[in-house]
Amino acid sequence: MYYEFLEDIAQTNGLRNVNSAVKVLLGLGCILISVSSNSFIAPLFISISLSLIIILLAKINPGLYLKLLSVPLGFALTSIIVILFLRNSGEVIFSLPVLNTFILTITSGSINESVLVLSRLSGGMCSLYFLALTTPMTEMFLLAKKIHVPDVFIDLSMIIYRFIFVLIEEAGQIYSAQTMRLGYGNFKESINTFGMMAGSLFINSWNKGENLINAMETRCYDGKFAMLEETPDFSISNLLLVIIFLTAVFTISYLTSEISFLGDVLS
Amino acid sequence: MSTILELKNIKYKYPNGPEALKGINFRIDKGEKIAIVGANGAGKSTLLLMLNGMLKPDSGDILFTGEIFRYDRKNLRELRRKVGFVFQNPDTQIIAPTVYQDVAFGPVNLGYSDDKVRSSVKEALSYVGMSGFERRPPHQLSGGEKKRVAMAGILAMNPDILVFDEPTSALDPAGSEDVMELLDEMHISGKTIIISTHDVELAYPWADRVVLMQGGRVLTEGTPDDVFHNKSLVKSAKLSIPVLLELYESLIERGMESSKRLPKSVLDFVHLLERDLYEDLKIKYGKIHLIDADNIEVGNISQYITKNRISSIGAMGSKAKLMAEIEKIELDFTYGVIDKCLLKAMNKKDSLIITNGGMIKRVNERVKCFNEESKRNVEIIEFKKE
Amino acid sequence: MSTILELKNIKYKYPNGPEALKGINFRIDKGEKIAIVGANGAGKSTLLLMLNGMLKPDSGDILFTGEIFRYDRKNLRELRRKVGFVFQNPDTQIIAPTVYQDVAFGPVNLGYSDDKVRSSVKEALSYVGMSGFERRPPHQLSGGEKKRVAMAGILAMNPDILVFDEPTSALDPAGSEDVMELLDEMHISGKTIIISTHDVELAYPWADRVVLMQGGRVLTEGTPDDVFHNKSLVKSAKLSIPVLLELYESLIERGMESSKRLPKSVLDFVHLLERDLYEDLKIKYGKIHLIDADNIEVGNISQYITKNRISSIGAMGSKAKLMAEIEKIELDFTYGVIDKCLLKAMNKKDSLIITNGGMIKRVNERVKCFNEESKRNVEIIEFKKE
Amino acid sequence: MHIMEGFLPSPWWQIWWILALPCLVYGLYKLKKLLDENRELLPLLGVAGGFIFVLSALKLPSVTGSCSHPTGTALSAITFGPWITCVIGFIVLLFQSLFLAHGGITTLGANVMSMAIIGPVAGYFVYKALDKINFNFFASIFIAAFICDIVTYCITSLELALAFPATSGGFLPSLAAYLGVFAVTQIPLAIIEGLVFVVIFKYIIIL
Repeated sequence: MYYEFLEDIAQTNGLRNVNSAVKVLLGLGCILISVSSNSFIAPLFISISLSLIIILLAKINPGLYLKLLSVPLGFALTSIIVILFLRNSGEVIFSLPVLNTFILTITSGSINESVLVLSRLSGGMCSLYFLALTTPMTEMFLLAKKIHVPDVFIDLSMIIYRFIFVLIEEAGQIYSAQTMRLGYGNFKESINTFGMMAGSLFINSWNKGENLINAMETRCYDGKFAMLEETPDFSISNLLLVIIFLTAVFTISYLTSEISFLGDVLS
Repeated sequence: MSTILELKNIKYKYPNGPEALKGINFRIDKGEKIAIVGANGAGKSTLLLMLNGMLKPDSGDILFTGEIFRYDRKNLRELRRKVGFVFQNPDTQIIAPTVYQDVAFGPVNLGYSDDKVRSSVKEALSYVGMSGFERRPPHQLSGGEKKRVAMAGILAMNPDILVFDEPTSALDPAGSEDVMELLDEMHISGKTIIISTHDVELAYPWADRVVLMQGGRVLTEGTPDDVFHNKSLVKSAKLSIPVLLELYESLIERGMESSKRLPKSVLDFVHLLERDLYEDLKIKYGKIHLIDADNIEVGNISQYITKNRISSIGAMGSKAKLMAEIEKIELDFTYGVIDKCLLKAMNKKDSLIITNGGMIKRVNERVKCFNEESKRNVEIIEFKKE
Repeated sequence: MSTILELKNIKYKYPNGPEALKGINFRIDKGEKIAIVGANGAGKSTLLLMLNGMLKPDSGDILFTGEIFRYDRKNLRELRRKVGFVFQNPDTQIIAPTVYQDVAFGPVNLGYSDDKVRSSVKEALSYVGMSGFERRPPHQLSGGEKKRVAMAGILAMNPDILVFDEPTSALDPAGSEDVMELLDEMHISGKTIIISTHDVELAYPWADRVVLMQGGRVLTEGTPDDVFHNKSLVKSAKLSIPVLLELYESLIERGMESSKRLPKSVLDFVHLLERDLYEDLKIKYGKIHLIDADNIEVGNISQYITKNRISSIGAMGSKAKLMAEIEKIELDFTYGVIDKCLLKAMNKKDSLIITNGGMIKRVNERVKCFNEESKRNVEIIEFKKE
Repeated sequence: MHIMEGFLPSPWWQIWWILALPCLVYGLYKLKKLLDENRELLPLLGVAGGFIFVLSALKLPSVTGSCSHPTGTALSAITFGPWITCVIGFIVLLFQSLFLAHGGITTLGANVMSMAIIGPVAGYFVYKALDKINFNFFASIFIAAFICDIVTYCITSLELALAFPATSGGFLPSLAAYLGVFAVTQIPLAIIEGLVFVVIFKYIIIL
């Protein structure tokens, strides 16, 4: 149970010092183009180019990145089955009678749509990974402040952020201690052991909350939180590059909007 | 001595972290007292977590009773039963709602019968001197008490090897002494003990073998004398030299004659200075009285003390201390008892040690050894039932 | 010396808890270094929490700059600005997601202007040697680094009194030394420092005044010599005697002549033994060179070292250490520097101390005092720009 | 059960965002009012949020491939009420998508609706109702947590089915299909969570 958060990787990535607004623009831009694309080509292009950026420029370990790409796989495969069998149009490619009551069919239309949804998912996830792996949350708080997200939301997020890491470490230690004493043996014990860990963590959290009140009071808390200083290295050329890239992707998406995987036009 | 656990060229890197172990070779023999010393971040805790399979090395082999260890469920259970691990912070280890339930956690998971669970818990709690605390919630205990409960939780599983990560951290002097004495007791009863610490004052007099770590590597290992005598290595491990050793070396530098054995305690030091400086002094020494707590009835100790005009009293072990408490005897020494009594003897004063079991033998051995080395003759008088 | 804070017959009981303070009288003068020592549960932390109004006494008065303190919002803010409190565990103190934001927390809430916030944070971080860590999240820092950030967070508010609860707990020797040296630096720059600790080895040589607590009461207070000399009181506070003092007393008991000043360091001890034993030795001493880091250009130190055949080098203060790092000079001493150089001088070896500001004066004073007491003549050579 | 980034097409992701936003805004308004009265609640809520994140990030025993689960938000709903939970849940889900790649940005609206609003609210009301009729405490806890999970899973299926209705028969067959394929993991998960929840409360109450 040693947790690896993308945030920790982001803190040391190769694009750490690029202005965060530019990175967020690229990430969100790609997500939006990807999700509104009518063809699988633009999302696929986004997947490939952002993956290259993540590996080559942000210098994320390729093995680790591959592992990350498998995270959404379970969800993607189960959800795509429904589309594959229920969104039928065009010619039938495969059919399977079930218990003589109904027939499961896959058609060219459903394959086209499945491929499109999968490619959007892939484009979307790669963009999300780009955001998560290159732009630490600590920098995003400043961005949120700049676009006037309400203070109470940012302040609360910052405290939550801080305590996620304090508590996850504690949870890891409790889990180790339980494992060493052979907890999590059978199902019943597992439930019990896990519940005890969660309960203990809850009580510890409560105590930490009360300590935090004290810590803030000793430092004259008056309802204000400091924000991080701006990164000095905002560069126009980076911004221009991102705008050019997004325009190119958008153009690809527009030009290829009629193309589908098996060549049929979607009905 | 047979080797129980052996690490061969172990390497380990935390995911997305630095390389924590860079090729460790390390061996644990039965019955040893090993201190792994190093600064924070030297890799001590990572090494300890290898010993009971909580971390799996990236490369290298772990040999458990001579065979290469395989990380399957059955083997892991076996290893964890044999190698007990006491965490630095008891708060993450003892989380059950009551002391009893916490100590019973391991035995229940081992599948012991109800009777055996009950007896294991009882025995473990009495061992650490926490009988009577069964129904208390752990969060109401003091830091030292929590540490003892954590130890009981591991002892109840009856492991052969006990691993302690920073056993005295956050404890005050009295608490630390209690814990260190418990470690000694466990050692005497046949357990192999491994501690990790950055407290050199603690490791120096305690350990049989010291392993000095720095940056994921073992810099050197050997007897405490050998390791701490190598000043530049200790310094490169970002540790300090034990203060008595520092004083000794300053004196050597100033021309004092060096001695075979380095001074580990105030007694050693006094003895060293005397050898050097007061060589011709002839003094009559005090005696050390020794009472076996298993062999005397409650009530008779005070009587013995009055009769024999004893000036200082020390007790070793939970049973002896308990008896002293019952008889309302105020104890002068509860830690480093033998050495302190020897010091008293050199000052012509009689003292009494109350203890039991294997520690009786230990007192005799220590005094004999002291007499031989210093060519003195401090006498032990063992209490005999009439 | 003017009294800043005074506690008069303070009593306090935790809700549903035991009585933690049973009538405390206690006074803090400007510029003091006070160590509150006691076992766990003696009431040290509770007492500290009184000092900046985190707890309100059940009875008794707190006098702040001579007036009885009133617990209203405005006064509390003022008190907390003046009395900075550094928690034992930095994880409970660090609030914000980055080092910069955390250190800026106090200044922002004090309503400083943006510029002033920026400069306070910058200064505080450079003071504790954590410049360059501004954008790092606290959970990626080591224990020692977190401790420094916690200290910077308080320093940025520029308090007059700094209160540290167990400043070195869980730190390894190097980390502890760094922290203790920071405390000394703060003290020299005019702050009043109060620490609580159960580490007698730490408190004994460091403090101007020691307050011994036990069971919610002050057992005694006074100079470290007075307090720790009273063995039975220290014992009843469940603390141990510093090891050098213990050795000293064992030797006194054996007939060594007692000295005016108790030995606090290895140097003191060597000096004491020599006075007693090697009185007629006539030795030529080594010299101590002294470089003011504010007064030398980078690059010139190495040159000076080669020219003057210096055998050991020590640095005091962050600036001096930084300069040594830039010039890649390996430092032999980073803590207890003056004493260690004196020890070298007694062994006929020349050493160099690099430091700056008020600590220059301190070196001169300490050496002068040493020369007077020991009737020796260790010479200081101050570097002068040509 | 999170919907991954890119899975929901237009206009559905926008619709769920539009539905979630007013809840968030109202939650923030309530929160601000609460904090104006008592500022000390902010640190407590912050730590509670950290706890909820951590609880949902821990892998439940015996369930392979399960990612996050909504137990934490149900706990929050019972402790702080549904509106505050909506804000905390929103932040936690945002962090989950960025720290663990569970969920996404465009799908955040849909995930917030199912996991931070409707699920917890259902759990909350079930708990309140059972509490009112003095039902056995631990049984109520189990049922509330179970319902919270099941409702979350139903809403997620509903969101997916609305976005991808079957060509023949429309919405209902699709809903049935989604409920079907996710039942394999989600129903055992709901039972386990109910049990874990009971243990947690037993633990908290004993202490």
